Amino acid sequence: METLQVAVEVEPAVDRAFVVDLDGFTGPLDLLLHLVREEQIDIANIQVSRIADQFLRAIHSLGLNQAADYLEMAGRLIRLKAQTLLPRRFDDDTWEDPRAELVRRLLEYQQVKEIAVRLGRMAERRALRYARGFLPPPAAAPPPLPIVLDLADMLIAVERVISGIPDPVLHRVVARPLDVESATARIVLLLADRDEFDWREALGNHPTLVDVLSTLLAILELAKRGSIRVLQDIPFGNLVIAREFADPAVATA
Amino acid sequence: MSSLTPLSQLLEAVFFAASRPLTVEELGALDPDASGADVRTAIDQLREHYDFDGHAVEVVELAGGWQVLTRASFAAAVERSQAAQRQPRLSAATLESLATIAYRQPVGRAEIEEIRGVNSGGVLRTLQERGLIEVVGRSEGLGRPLLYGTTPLFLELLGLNDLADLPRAEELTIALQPHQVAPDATDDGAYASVEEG
Amino acid sequence: MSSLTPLSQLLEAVFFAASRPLTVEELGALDPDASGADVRTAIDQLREHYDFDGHAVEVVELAGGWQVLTRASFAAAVERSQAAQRQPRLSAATLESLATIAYRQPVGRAEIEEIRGVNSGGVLRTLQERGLIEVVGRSEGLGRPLLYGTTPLFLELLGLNDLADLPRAEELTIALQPHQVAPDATDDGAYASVEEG
Repeated sequence: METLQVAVEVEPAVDRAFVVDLDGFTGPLDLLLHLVREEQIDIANIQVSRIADQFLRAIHSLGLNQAADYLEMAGRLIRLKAQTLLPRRFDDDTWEDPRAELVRRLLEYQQVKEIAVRLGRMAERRALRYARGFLPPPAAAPPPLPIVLDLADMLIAVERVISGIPDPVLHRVVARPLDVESATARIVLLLADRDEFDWREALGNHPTLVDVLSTLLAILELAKRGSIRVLQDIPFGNLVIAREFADPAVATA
Repeated sequence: MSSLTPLSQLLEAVFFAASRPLTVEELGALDPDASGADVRTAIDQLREHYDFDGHAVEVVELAGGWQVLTRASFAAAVERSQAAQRQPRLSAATLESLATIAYRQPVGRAEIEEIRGVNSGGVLRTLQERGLIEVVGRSEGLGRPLLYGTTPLFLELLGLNDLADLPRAEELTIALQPHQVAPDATDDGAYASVEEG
Repeated sequence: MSSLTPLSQLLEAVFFAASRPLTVEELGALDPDASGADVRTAIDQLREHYDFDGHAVEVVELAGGWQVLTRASFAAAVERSQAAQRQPRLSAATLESLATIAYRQPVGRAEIEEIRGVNSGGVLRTLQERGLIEVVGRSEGLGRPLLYGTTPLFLELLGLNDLADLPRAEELTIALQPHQVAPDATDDGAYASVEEG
């Protein structure tokens, strides 16, 4: 099927633009087809990870504008690669080989390409026949243009317009439940009492996941401001919060 | 009348496709073996053929060249067909823009396009040329865009006395409200409803 | 071959004054006494006359109407004369988008991009400007995206009479149903039925 041959040459980024042999090249699926072919991989044994890596390497050489068109395909390939790499359970009946989607898309695209080639030939054949070139100037229009306009037609148009108006998109904005302010206040209160303490003391009684996150953020913020030091003896060990003395003289006192 | 000669066939194809009269030199270039005299003979053959078989077209010498034109006796038919091709009815796109302007006036092009979802420049020009809408002012907004409204001719064509005689929005199947907003008021107050254009 | 009938003469005049296909209705409007059948008979007469006398033009059924065009065998002569402009070739990207729209219409931009794997905004705008596709509605889906379909000019450009004349799926090397269902999940990696191009 020579009509589907895609001549794509991904050249090194000599010229920051994506340099491909533009004959017939139109998009990422072309590139993908080309990579599949170049690898001489039987379509039944597509190694998604290899294809994905090559695809990414190819789009690395693109300018930002061209690369943008390819990002969706790159994302899709990376997802496929991740899916093929993930272990799966033997009894997982719902698992579908992620390559199936790729194969489907490539086949669908090959079909579109074949149709496009045929349409192109039809247009070529049609272009061999010429329509009348000289057209007489249009007769002068009768002065009052008889416009036909009736209310029923216009109301139908109104209905069409209305039905075309998209519903307003409403976003539900959820109030951020993290309460970093209170957590900060708790830490400052503890620091007023002691020079250092176990971070869990800042969590309060019966901490929720949100409390833990709020406290962590508060600790990070205070550390950033230079108000505290965070100490950890061993990896994954407990965190100790210590007061940071702004003035070294005070610290040694 | 016999069939056309090869050279008169060539001339016929080129006369048909050309948009202007062609000179004998231009026509001679079609066939390197044909002399100017050959071309003239072929033109005569084509002309005689058209005359003899009663074709509606003729070969005419014009502006230093030759051209195939419809005969003058068919001018009325050609004009009639052109008139028939001229759409007296407004297209769906035109009607939709007109409807939008009628109900929202004064309204700018941007708002019309936002509602209809398509570029409206050409349609607005057509409506203006036909005297159905006119510029009624300028918006205070950015760039001070033109605002459009309907004309008395619009009312006249619809047989209406006044814009207030247009069917009201409530009578239409779907209420036409400017910038309809539908936040769910029963929702928990903790959630802010943000409207997106 | 005898002379042309009055109605075929009328048709010839109008065909020579138009550069697009004319429908039987448009042609029938030329003579109030002519029925649709009369028009069809006259078209056939004109066509036979052109064939019989070896004219360089022919009557062609196209995009739901009839048009007189030069025969393909005279393409080289017309090009050599430089009297007419050849249609510019369509790019591969344009043809692919057109193919997708022609077979899937009405179809939204997202679906076209999904199939081609590339941003299609620019191509769609160009196709719309050239009058090959048009907005035919809006989808019910999220954001109510515009749906596109092909125009009669698309058929004209390809020399087709009707969308049904497009190559059918069975004729393609790869037979694929639109919106194909997922392959059997239990049959891992066995894509043996897949035909490679």
